Amino acid sequence: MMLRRMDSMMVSFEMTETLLAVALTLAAFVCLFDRHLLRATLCFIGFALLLTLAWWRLATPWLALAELLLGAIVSGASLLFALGVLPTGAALKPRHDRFPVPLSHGVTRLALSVLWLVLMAAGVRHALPAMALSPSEEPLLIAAGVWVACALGAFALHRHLLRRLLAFNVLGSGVFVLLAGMAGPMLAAQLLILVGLCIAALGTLLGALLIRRLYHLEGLEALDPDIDKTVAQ
Amino acid sequence: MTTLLFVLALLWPLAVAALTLAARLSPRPEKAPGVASDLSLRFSRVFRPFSWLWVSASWPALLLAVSGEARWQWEGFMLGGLWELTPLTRPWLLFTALLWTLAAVHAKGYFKGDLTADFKDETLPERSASAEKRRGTFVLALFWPLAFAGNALLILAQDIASFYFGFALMTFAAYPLVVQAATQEAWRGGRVYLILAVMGEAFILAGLLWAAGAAETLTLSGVREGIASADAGIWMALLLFVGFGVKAGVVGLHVWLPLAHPVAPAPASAVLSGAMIKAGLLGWINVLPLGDVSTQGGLVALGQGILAVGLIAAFAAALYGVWQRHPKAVLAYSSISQMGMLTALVGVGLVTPEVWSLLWPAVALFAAHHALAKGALFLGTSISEHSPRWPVPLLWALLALPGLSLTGALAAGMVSKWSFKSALYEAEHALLIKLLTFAAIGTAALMSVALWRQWQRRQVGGSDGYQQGGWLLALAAALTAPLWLPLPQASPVPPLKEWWGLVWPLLAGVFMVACAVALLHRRRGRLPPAGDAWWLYAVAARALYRPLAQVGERLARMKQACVELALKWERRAMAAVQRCLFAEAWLRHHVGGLMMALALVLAALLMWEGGDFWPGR
Amino acid sequence: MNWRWGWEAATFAPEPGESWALLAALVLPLMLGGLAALRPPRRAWVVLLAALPLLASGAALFQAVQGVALLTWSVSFDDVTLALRLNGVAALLVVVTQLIGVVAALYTAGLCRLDESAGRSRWLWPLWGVLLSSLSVIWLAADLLSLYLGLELMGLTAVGMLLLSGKAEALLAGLRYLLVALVGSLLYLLGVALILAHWGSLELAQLTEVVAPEPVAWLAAALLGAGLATKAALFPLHAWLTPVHASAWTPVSALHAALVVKASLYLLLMLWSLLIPESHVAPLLLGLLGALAIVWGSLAAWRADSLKTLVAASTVAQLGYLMLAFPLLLGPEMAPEVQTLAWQGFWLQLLGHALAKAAMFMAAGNLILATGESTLAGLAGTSRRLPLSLLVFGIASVTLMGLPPSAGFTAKWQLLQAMLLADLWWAIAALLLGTLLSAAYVFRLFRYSFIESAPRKTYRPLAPGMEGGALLLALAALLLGLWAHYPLSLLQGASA
Amino acid sequence: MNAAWLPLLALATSLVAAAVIFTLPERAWRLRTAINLAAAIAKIALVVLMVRRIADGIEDTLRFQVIGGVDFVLRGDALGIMFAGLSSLLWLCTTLYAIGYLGRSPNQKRFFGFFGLCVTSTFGIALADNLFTFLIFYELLTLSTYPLVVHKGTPDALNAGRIYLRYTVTAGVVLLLGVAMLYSLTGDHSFSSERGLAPYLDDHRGLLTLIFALLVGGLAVKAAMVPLHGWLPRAMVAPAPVSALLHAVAVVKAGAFGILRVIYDLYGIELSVALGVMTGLAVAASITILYGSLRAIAQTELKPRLAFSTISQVSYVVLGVSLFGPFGTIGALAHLLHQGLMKITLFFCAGSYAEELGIHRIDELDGAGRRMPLTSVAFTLGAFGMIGLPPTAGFITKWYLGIGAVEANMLWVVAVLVASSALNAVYFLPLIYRLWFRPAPTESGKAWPNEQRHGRLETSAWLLWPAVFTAAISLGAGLFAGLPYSPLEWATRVAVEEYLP
Repeated sequence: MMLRRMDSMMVSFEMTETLLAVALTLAAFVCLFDRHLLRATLCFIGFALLLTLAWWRLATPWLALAELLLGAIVSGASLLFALGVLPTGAALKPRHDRFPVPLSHGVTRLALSVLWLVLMAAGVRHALPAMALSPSEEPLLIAAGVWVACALGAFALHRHLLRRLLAFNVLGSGVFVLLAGMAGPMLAAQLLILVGLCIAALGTLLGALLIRRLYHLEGLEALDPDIDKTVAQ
Repeated sequence: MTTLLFVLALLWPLAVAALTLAARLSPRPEKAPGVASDLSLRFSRVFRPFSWLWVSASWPALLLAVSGEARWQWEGFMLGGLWELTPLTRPWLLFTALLWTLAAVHAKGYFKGDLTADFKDETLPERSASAEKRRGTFVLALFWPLAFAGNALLILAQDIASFYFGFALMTFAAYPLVVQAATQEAWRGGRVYLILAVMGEAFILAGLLWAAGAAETLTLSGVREGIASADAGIWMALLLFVGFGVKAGVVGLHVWLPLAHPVAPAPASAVLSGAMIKAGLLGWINVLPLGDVSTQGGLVALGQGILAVGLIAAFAAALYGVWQRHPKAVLAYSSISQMGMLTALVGVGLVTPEVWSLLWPAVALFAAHHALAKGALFLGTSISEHSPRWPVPLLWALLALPGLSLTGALAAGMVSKWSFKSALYEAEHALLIKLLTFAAIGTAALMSVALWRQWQRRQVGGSDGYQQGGWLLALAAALTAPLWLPLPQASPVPPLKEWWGLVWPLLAGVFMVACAVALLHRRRGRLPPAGDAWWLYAVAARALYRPLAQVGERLARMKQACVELALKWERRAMAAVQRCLFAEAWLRHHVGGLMMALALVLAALLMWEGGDFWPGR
Repeated sequence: MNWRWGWEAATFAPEPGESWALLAALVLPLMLGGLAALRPPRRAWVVLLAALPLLASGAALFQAVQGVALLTWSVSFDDVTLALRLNGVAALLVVVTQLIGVVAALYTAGLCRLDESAGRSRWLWPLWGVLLSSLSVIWLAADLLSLYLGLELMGLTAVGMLLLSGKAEALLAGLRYLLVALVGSLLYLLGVALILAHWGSLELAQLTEVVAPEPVAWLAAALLGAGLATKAALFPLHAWLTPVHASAWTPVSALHAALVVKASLYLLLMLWSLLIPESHVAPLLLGLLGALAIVWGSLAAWRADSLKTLVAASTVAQLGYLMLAFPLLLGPEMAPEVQTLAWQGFWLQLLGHALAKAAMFMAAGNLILATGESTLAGLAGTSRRLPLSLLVFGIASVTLMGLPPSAGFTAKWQLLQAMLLADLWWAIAALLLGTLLSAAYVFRLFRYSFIESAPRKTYRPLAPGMEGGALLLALAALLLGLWAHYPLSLLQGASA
Repeated sequence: MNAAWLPLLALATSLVAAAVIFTLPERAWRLRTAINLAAAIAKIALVVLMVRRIADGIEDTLRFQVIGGVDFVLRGDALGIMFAGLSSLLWLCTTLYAIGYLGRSPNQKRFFGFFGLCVTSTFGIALADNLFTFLIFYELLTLSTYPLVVHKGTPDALNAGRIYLRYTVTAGVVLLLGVAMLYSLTGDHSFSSERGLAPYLDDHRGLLTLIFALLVGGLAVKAAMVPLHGWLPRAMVAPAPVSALLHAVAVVKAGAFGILRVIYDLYGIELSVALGVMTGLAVAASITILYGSLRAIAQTELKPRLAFSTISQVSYVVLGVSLFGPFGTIGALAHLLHQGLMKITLFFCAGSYAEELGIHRIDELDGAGRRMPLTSVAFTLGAFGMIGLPPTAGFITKWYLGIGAVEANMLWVVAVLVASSALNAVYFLPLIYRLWFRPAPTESGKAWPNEQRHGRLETSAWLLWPAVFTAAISLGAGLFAGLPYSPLEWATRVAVEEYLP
């Protein structure tokens, strides 16, 4: 779709797409960086729904359907389950991520994210030389690059398991959009995305189950509860 | 036939030793009455130590020596065996085997008491002490034939390996002969003997290796030729001279003789001083290029040195020996003195080779005579300590006879003295002859002292027919040596006008001793100890050892310190590793960041490598 | 490089029998796994009997590749091409995968017989089937889509299997692994996206013709490299590995360490030789990291307290040897003989380590199961009671240490020769140091096992098949070194 | 006709025996013993067959390709079969001895299994025809001896095992590097090929020297050359049969044999001389000889003294190799066998003293000669052999070494040999003196340290006869050194082959 429109070679400003991209990016940011877990999760569901819209806009209805089913419903439900919201019961008690973030971690992750953004940009630029002429034509592509960089940074930064799972999901969506955006309407790309979506949903489901189980068994919210202790030694 | 005799001569002593051991190991009647059968009882009786069968160990060799010159070669033995009875070794083997036989006969009587003690009831109170002595006696009986086998082998051997084998066998098998008495002195004597023997073996090995390696030979004649022709011949010869010199009692290396001989039982002393000491001499004759007219200057110089050493021994031993208290020690010094004369003659063989062909029969005769006479003298010491109830003058005359003969005053001694003097006359060694004559004074003095010391220790009774028989036969054989010794030509009897020249040293020596006794017998001074220089050596060795030991200790401490340091470092390194491994947890925590970083680094590197870093070509 | 990977036109078309064998190799594990989930087998002979057709399919593929060196299959619709290719490397890997898989199944049957958490063990079988199939797909696939599919399936099943032991630490480790593996796959996908966008194809054989040294290739290589390195537990991204192995069930650890991490590495090497065959720095970086991995992993194994941690940490070190081969295999001025030697050494090390590590995990599992102790100190005095398990451990560790006549040795030999020819002295030093350190950690166990004064304990008896299979694998690793010529001749492809 | 099965079968006897023993249960004592002995005898028979065939000029070869350009080759050549024969003969003796020594003690299955593996590796080392094959068995030897060293499972034994591994595995790595470097330089190089490394001399002189240093350095650890000898005295904690085999045949000899192979069959003597490495080697060997002897004197326990004696004696082989000339070669080769026979006798006897009377320290030996006469005779013969007194085998080798040194114009080596003889006498004669001439503790009412009455004879027949047998052979090897098929004669044959191609 995007590529097809490129034939016209005229500089146009796709309002809807841009809005979508901005909304998605905002949702992604909230999802990634809000310490309130439920809010972040709900934001993610919103993100997934918006993304369904985006797939629809990009004329890949199958992917839209898959995103709706797998991304919004399955993943969302899984995450809510992990939070203990869905079937009411033993919820994750502190609904906030209360792990402190040392400054050095934050700075390094930020730096990494920025560099990754550069990396994304370079990749897109070299893969699609034509895009350099009209970067504004591909707001979703640009947004997806931002998601990827931020999600990776968030994944590396966060310790709370649910937030890492969220980061993974955002990262996945970003990658899929990038893939779709760069490869265009190829069936191969769609298949890749479909597989990716399935796997992401399965992974999220599995992760959510594990998070619940771990919390249930050990009261754990992070992978390395004793990291500070061991590093200090 | 001769081959059979060869084999018998060498193997029979070994067989005797083995049978003696077997008899000992077979169950003894009194220990296990039910077990021992009649057969085994008889077996242990026939083969018990000091039986006739035991005495017969040296008979095949005797027979071989009597039967004439022979030669046998067998490549399979060690490095290739070559055994030969030459004109030189035949008389040598004869007197050696004879002395061993007679000493064995003497021993048969000498150890009679011990022998019965061997089967005595084992519940005696002084069991431990007597048991040790008894065991010493048994070990002596076991090693006696072995030592003889070695002695016979070294005489017969013409190849290096079996010569050296015989020499080593004799040397080491003689150790139990020395320490039989199991007393403090015996152990000390044995130790000195062994230390010097090992040193001697080492020198011999070095010399033989060098010489044989240089000449690529495996025979003794090859060694002789090799030394004569090699550039470094003098050094090889020196090594060998020193090595054999230990056995032959060259001055400086003689210290074991006066320490080991007095402690050994009389028959053992007899063979030690009579037969085994001659092995050193035979060694010289075998390996030094004596009589080789092509010898080089270096060897002549060595010969002169040998000559001097020999003469010094001849005099110094006499001068020192007369002060000894123990008759056997005196006799041991006499052996040193006599061997000094023989050493001097060997030196002559190097200095003036042309005379050697005349000289060697004289040397052989001298050796044979000295062997048997010294044997008789040593055996005589046991006679004087257990003297039979014979008329005293007769007994003491008989005891004195071999001594007289040794001074050259009568019988075989005179003949042997004359035979080398006449050879030396031909070489115009007037000075040497004069010196040797003077040395005879020393001999006479030593003999007188020995007799006197024996007199002081005389005891009556307790001797045995075998003891006396062995002694008397040895005496007779010594006095008649020129008659039966198979030398190439009959030894000349000295003309009458020379007689005085041979006799006066005896008188002089006896006179001097008499004067000295008369002058000094009131004085109660300390007599010099036997073994003279040994004590100096011991002090020197200890002085040398102490710093070495300190160095060794310091090195050991240093090593210990190094080890500890290494261990400390190891502990530290392990602790560091342990600390490092905590980083594993850090890595685990930061997988995500590291993954991002790796992708970035790889991308940056690849772009940089491609020359297209950013933003475009 | 292309002919080595089988990215060229096959001379012969596959015969029907060969196609059936391929199908069997891909589908049979799924069927068997499903069957076993319905009726979990308890006896060794049942497992063996059921596995026979699977092994036969592998053997048939092996046989086929011996004759023709390369076979390709492909299905196309629209712009999607799913391609499979069977060459020497793939055939060897498939056969070894099946062998290890069957032995692991034997072991599992024994384990179930001992009534070890019987409830969840039922789940192991279908996962086993999917894992084997997905691994076979990875070895055989010749397009990035199938590879992605295989990779993801493999990753998820691996996580599932690892979780089965149900212990909290297993769940924790499993979750960490899950997150890392998923993110790693996404990086892979990002790389694939670049490739697809730029060259418009996912088929490797086609890509070889169009890929040129240009920025897209480099960026894709970097993204793929980082993602796969994470999944393959390459130093310094290895830290998730040790807890995963230490807490999982024995047959799962065995399969995972032997095959799953190797699959990612296989992909990494394959895609890098496609994308950056001429690069110097990236393989060098990986090689240097490999040297560090050897040292680090060995040290970690040396200081490990528990047996499974030791074995798991040694995997990190052993992967380091494979990483060392990268600068020899790729690079602008590598001489052909260096490449050949390194190529052989790489595969030999991979196969040998797979066999040996599987055997080692099983032996370690046996020791732990029989004694009920998982620490090294707790295993004191086992040599008297469990000699066979120790022997298996020993034989496997011969391969790990790289002592002759094992595959590890022959592999090291080839790598060493290559390094000598290429003058890579730092790599030689790392290789030799690795041998020393591996001896150090391996013999720690033996040191404990020989202690005679240890208190006597009651040992649980083991089920049949638990030791035999491990012994088979260990011996296979040992003898592979001695008869390396035969498998290596297959690796040379058609042009050798 | 090449019979490839012959080396393989000879190798397999012990390997199969080991494998079967591993599968037998611990309590199958009789069956294990029977298998051990049958395999040992079969091995000797096969070796005898190979010796006959080699004497007829047939060198049986087993060959297959391992990887491209590298073959696994076993070849029964004259030099190899010497060592192989020694190992198989002494395997039989040691097995007999070990059966008696271990009695009914536990862990026998492990012991005999690894024992068989150890012999297999030694045999493989002997017959290996290229460095690669050699390396395989050399490393296998390290592995298979470790369980034997730590067999007792005491902290001492385990520490000794650790030290042993540290030394040998490091050495193995060094050797591996050397071998790999050589292969990358020259390719597969058979020991039996006439083509030496001489063509590489001009271009790669430094590299060849480096490789030589690596190879010999790696081998010297097992050969226990100073300063790489530290493991050997510590490994003495192993049971007596292990020490015996380790010292006489398996480990130290493997190192020495490897050095032999490297110099004679790989580099070639001329090349080694041209490289100028021989003098260095001779100096190192001499230092080892003297240092070992000096340290031996300082020991107060029997087995460590024997261990240091081994350190000293094994370097005779290296010394002989480093002398250019046939006599040195003959001496080295013959000493390989002679020292094995003599040293194994000594260790057997030391083990018997420890088992029967509980004697470990030297001052406890007093009077043991009368309590155990045959054992002590064997010990005495062994000791005399070590000193190098005729007619024992030790004299023969010392003689040839000395002659070789003179021929090579290295007179200082003669001095070293003589000094070593004297030092050997210094530390062995006191033992013999104590054995035979000192009163036993029983005579003064005391008891032996730990007396067991193991049999009707002075000790168990299993312990006694192997020692007597090896002592008799070492005596016979010296006394009848000139006979065909004696070690000396065979060594001469090998040396002639080396020097007259």
